[in-house]
Amino acid sequence: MKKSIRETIKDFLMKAMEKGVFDAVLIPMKVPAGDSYVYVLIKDKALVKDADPLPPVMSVQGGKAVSSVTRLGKGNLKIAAVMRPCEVRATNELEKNEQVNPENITLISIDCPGVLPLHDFTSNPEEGLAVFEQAEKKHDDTKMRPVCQICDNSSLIAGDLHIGTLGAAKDSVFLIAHSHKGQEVLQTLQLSSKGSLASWKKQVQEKVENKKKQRSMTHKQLKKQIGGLENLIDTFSRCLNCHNCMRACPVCFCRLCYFDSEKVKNVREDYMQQAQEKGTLRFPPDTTLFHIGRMTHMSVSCVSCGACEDACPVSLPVAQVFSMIADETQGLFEYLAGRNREEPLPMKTFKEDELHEMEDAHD
Amino acid sequence: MNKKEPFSDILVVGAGIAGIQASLMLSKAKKNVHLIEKTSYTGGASIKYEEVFSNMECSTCMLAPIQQQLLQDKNITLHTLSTIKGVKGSQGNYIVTIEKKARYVDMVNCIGCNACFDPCPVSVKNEFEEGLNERKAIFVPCAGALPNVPMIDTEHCLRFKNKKCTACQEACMFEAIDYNQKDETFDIKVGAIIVATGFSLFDTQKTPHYGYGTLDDVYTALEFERLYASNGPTEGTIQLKKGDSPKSAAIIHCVGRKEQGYCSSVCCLYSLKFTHYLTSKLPDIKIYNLYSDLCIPGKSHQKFYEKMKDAGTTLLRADAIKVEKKGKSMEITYTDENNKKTSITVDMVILAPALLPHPDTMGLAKTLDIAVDDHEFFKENDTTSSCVSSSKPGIYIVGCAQGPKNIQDSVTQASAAVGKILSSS
Amino acid sequence: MGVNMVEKFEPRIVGFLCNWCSYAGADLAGTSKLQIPSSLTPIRVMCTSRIDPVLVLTAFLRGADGVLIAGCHPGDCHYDEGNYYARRRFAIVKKVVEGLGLEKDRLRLSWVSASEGQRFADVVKEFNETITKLGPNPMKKEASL
Amino acid sequence: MKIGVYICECGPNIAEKVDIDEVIKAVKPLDNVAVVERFKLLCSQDGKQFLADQIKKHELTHLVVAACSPREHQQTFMDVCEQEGLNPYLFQLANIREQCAWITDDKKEATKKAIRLTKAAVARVQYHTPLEKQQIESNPDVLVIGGGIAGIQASLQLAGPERTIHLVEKTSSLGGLSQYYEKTFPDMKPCASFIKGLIETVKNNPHINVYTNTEIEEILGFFGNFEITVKQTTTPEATAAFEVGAVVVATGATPFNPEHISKYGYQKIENVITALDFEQMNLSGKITLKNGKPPKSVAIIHCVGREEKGYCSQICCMYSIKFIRYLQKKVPSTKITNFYTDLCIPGKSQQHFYEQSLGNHVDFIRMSDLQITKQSDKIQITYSNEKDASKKLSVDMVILSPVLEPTQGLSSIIESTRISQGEKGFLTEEHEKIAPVSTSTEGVFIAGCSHGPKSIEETMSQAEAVTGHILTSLIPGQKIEPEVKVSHISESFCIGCKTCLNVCCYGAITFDDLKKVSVVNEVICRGCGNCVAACPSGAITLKHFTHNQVYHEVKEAVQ
Repeated sequence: MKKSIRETIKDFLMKAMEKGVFDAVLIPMKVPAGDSYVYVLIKDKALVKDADPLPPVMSVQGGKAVSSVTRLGKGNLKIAAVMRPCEVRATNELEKNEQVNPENITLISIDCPGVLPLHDFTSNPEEGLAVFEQAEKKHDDTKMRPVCQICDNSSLIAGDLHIGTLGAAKDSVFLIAHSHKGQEVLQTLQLSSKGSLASWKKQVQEKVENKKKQRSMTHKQLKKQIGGLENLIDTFSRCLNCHNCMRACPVCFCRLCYFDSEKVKNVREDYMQQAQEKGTLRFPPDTTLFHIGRMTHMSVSCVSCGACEDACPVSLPVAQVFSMIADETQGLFEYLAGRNREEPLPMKTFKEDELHEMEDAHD
Repeated sequence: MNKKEPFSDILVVGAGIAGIQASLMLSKAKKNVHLIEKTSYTGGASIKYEEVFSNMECSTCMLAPIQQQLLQDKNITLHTLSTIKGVKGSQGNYIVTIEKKARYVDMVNCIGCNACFDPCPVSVKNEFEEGLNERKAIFVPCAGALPNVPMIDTEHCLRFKNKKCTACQEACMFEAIDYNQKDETFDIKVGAIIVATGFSLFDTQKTPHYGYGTLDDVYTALEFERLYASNGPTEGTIQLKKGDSPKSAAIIHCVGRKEQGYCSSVCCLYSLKFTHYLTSKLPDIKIYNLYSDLCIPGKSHQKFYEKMKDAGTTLLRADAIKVEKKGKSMEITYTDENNKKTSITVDMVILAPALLPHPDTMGLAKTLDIAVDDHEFFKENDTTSSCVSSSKPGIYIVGCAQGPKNIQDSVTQASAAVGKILSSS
Repeated sequence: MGVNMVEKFEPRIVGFLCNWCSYAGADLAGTSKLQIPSSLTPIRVMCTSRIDPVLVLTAFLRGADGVLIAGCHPGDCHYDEGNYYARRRFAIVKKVVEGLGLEKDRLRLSWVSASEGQRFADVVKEFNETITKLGPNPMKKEASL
Repeated sequence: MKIGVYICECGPNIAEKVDIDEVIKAVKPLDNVAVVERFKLLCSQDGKQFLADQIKKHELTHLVVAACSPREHQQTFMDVCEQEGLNPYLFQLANIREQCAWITDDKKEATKKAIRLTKAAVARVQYHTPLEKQQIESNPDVLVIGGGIAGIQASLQLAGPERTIHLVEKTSSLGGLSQYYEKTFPDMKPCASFIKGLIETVKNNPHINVYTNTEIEEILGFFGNFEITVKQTTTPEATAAFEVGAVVVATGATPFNPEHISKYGYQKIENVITALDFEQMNLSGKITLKNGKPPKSVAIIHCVGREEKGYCSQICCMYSIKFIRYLQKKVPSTKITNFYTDLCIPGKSQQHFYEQSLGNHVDFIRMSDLQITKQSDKIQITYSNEKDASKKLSVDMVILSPVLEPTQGLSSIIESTRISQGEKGFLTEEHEKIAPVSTSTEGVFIAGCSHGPKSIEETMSQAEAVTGHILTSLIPGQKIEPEVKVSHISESFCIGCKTCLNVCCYGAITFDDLKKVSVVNEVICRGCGNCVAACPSGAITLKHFTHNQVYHEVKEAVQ
């Protein structure tokens, strides 16, 4: 059944290309080997049929894809970027950091059932696909990645156009415009989301509510697990310092990561001194500084997409920890990363009257 | 047009905020500046304030950096304890005779350790703190004063009363204390003179009906400033003479306005500022402002006034004000805006006195041969052009020496005088 | 270990002080000869806004028992807005530390003006007590940090 | 690397509280430390000479002094370095007096802390790099925007053989508002004629280029080097371009228009006129009603628009009193009634002026809820005063004294100079108290009523204050020396996220659209370091407060 939803989405995209609404589509597609998915920029609409708007894994975060297409300025192609809500949010964060030029991009998101852990899938793609299909059908996320299991934004609309599948009638989807750009698309295609959104809203609300519960429960547990110095060190002691998490992270847009820079490289004498203080010094060093430091740097922009965890060779629960911390730091400023492209980045602005709980008590 | 080559150095009289501003600017233009100051310290009146309206900015944080800069500036020679004894010549070629009183502490050797204070047997009221605490005969006016070098007050020092006391000298490890220092008199040659001698306050004893001097807890604005100052005698605790904190306070505006015959233009605003002082330390205190006409000119001051009103003060338009003792506290009787006689009872009264010319004004005017007005402020040459030109070319009058005004206008005038000097040279 | 127990704990507190207000306030505390615990080592920066999260974390992970950031009161910043940004950055570090169940009380942000020598003394005394109660920062001895 | 470490005894101040030999023992073995010595008093002449000799003798590459607060003697020791040809930024001062010796009586404690502080200084200084003062060419010419009295005065005081002034006026003539005032308060000196005179002097000044009917199109660049484009309002295609070193914004103010506040009846009721109407009428020589007859009774209404605008314009009471003088002179028998709320006459001469203006024909009434209506051939004023409500008075003529509003249409100036506008629309000064005529953008100054409502007197002072700043900072033939300890952005690390642009409140950072990287303008940067902490890539370094320098200080602090 859902398969046909994919078809419906693709038909819509092809129609849009026909009508010249889009010159190209940026969308995931299975790699020839069949064991993974990547983003492709499709110029020839015929090829859209080979794409998969809802792949079972997120081997590349869509935000990164859009960024690499538009970072150096808008092209003259009108591109539709089809991705998951968390990828759209990442794109918005990147836009706020001047890493995306949205002008000729239409961001299209789809209700997200979650994705499978990359390792699980690549080790056995056929089984993976089957599992994913079942999961999608049954709305059962137990096989999905941990962060997906606690994602309360899987239907969040942050782009120009959203495709609602939840509560949709057979073969059909809800087309929800969320910006002027989005409305224009629907108008030129003489489309309007059939019927009322009531059923979609209802299902989304239900989903969000119990996800929120799960999220806070899981985070509480997680905090017990990894909280405190010992646990924290146990959790991260496997870290190889490969910094893959940072490279896979869509909102880590720096040319050279602060933590790869000379700034955090210490001189030999320094390590000697530390070794002396501590008795022994673990190498590679400063792995904890790297993770905690990264949290201070980008947790306010973290969209809990899980890319970092997929990328970790020693399967640290990076994404889970980050999502937990992100909720806290973004909460400081009543901010939700990527929710709204108009919302200024917390680090680029301030309020005169705020955060007094952070200051010590004084007259 | 001077036939003689004009002198390029400039004399600035008074190291208050206006004098400092002028000196620093002139130095930036590579002029040598002689800055003479009657007292032993720089900063004038503004360093007595903890905060300044309307941004409630910390005054020390605002001033300390420029005071430091002043002391380190190589183009500026600061003469403390100095006054003008005589002036010869005309614009471009003034020869000024300076009398510099002995500090009896060597500015170079002293490193400001304050070790000399404790051993001094003498204790007298500290003028800087408006007599709210005591100082020794060798002293700096307050912690953080700049330059951080004490002076000996010969009026009280035993040694200068023919007694054999060398307590401070013994305490000093730097041979900084030199009883043999002599007052010196010397001439300097300058092209122009900027007079920035500041103001004094109306003597509240002259208006006995406000009870100043007779009633314990009637304070002048400056006394109250020091009471609130974190480097002041109470380290910022607002308390009554008996030591307990007031439950109510009244601020009386326009003290001495009738007598002086002008509005000092800053009293309403600093009186409102006191509302913030009081509420920030004593959140539940009841505050009254007794005023005649509210004078809050300018783009930002009404907003400030509204803020202060919300902070919690009752504004009463009052006339015929009288303050009397009533039990533990005081009763203020006045006629309100409907000419009804009414009264309030408060624990603390703060008087906002008019700004007067500095007591030395007349003398200095005579020495410099420049005009003063009916109120004995220095008289500007012409109000349609600049107010900073005195009646004599080459002599400029800035800040409260020219008339009562706030810090902003004083600084502006100081810069204006610099502008005049540099554009004419 | 008994020895360790009785051995007196001398906290090591890193104090980032802004040049214009808090460093001046600290100096004033000195010139006023106020008694202040020696545990705090002042580090002068031009503005609290210079202090980036990583500096605070490094101090913390390197075993500082406490990290104090002190600057001009809001509205008094020598550079207009610096301390507001500093407060946001500090808030993030503190939240992260708290979120990871680490000892957030080892991090403190205070406003101290140039005339508040006494206040500076009080802040340091208070903070020193807090830290003494918390005891040594375990990170100092942690080999894998 | 040869570091010399010198510990000042400061007499007993440090020596008695700190065991200096212990400090020496702790510092001597450190890498790169060539020599450690103590001295009685390093800031003394002998002390400075001693340091100088040591630098020579040991060929020191870096200097550390452990003594008092940098706020006391940092400069002193940096000067010594400079004299000895050692770059002064290769020096570090450890404050072991104010923040060590003086805050504890426990010698052991103090000694330990002194050791930490000195070690930290040694660790830090190794990462210091020599910094050199830069010199930047600058253009002494000045752009003055606004041909009112402020702009005129500034131009006249600045213009000279070595400095050309470009005076740009939006309207067709110089003079601004005050050209319509016959006299000024408080001493009733001639104004209009005085301004005429000034305008002539401006026109005859070969060093002032006057552009009338001209607006600012664009202001590019920075202090010392601004590029200006102006366009004619009459023929917009006609533009001119020139370069200046500084900009003076003297765009003045305009009187609030009471037309839309019905209670004043302006433009609806005959013989209800504004202050400016009245000034012009008076200047024309005759004060008459519409029917040509002289008014027998006149009411002057103060504070018109104050409530709406939310501030006191501070001059309305005074010029209203001046109007009494006009009337007394031209129509002596007129009955004059002033309706005011609070009489705002600040300053030493104002009250005298007020008292002198009183007379048997003059009334001052403190009013509230005032209402002006037509009443046959007269005008009726309904008001309440202290005693009773809704009193009535009928007069022949009503003069409305409105507040001053900032001139509109400054957006292009504000945007291209990045100066800011307060909530009331007036331009914002750099610092309310100690920098009232400069702005947060270096080299851009404000004077007169564009800064806030003020009298001619104060306007003049501000204009002259501005010239003071320009004459001290922009001297013909002299280069600008920007702050040395400024931020620098590494082109190869910057990713162009513009966070630094957002947090810099001085507009010192610009964006290079070709390279897609941010660039610091060292002339504008004040060296706070905000951008450094804001940059996620760590692409920005603040000279003399680099990550390494601070880190190594921190590292020692935790020992």
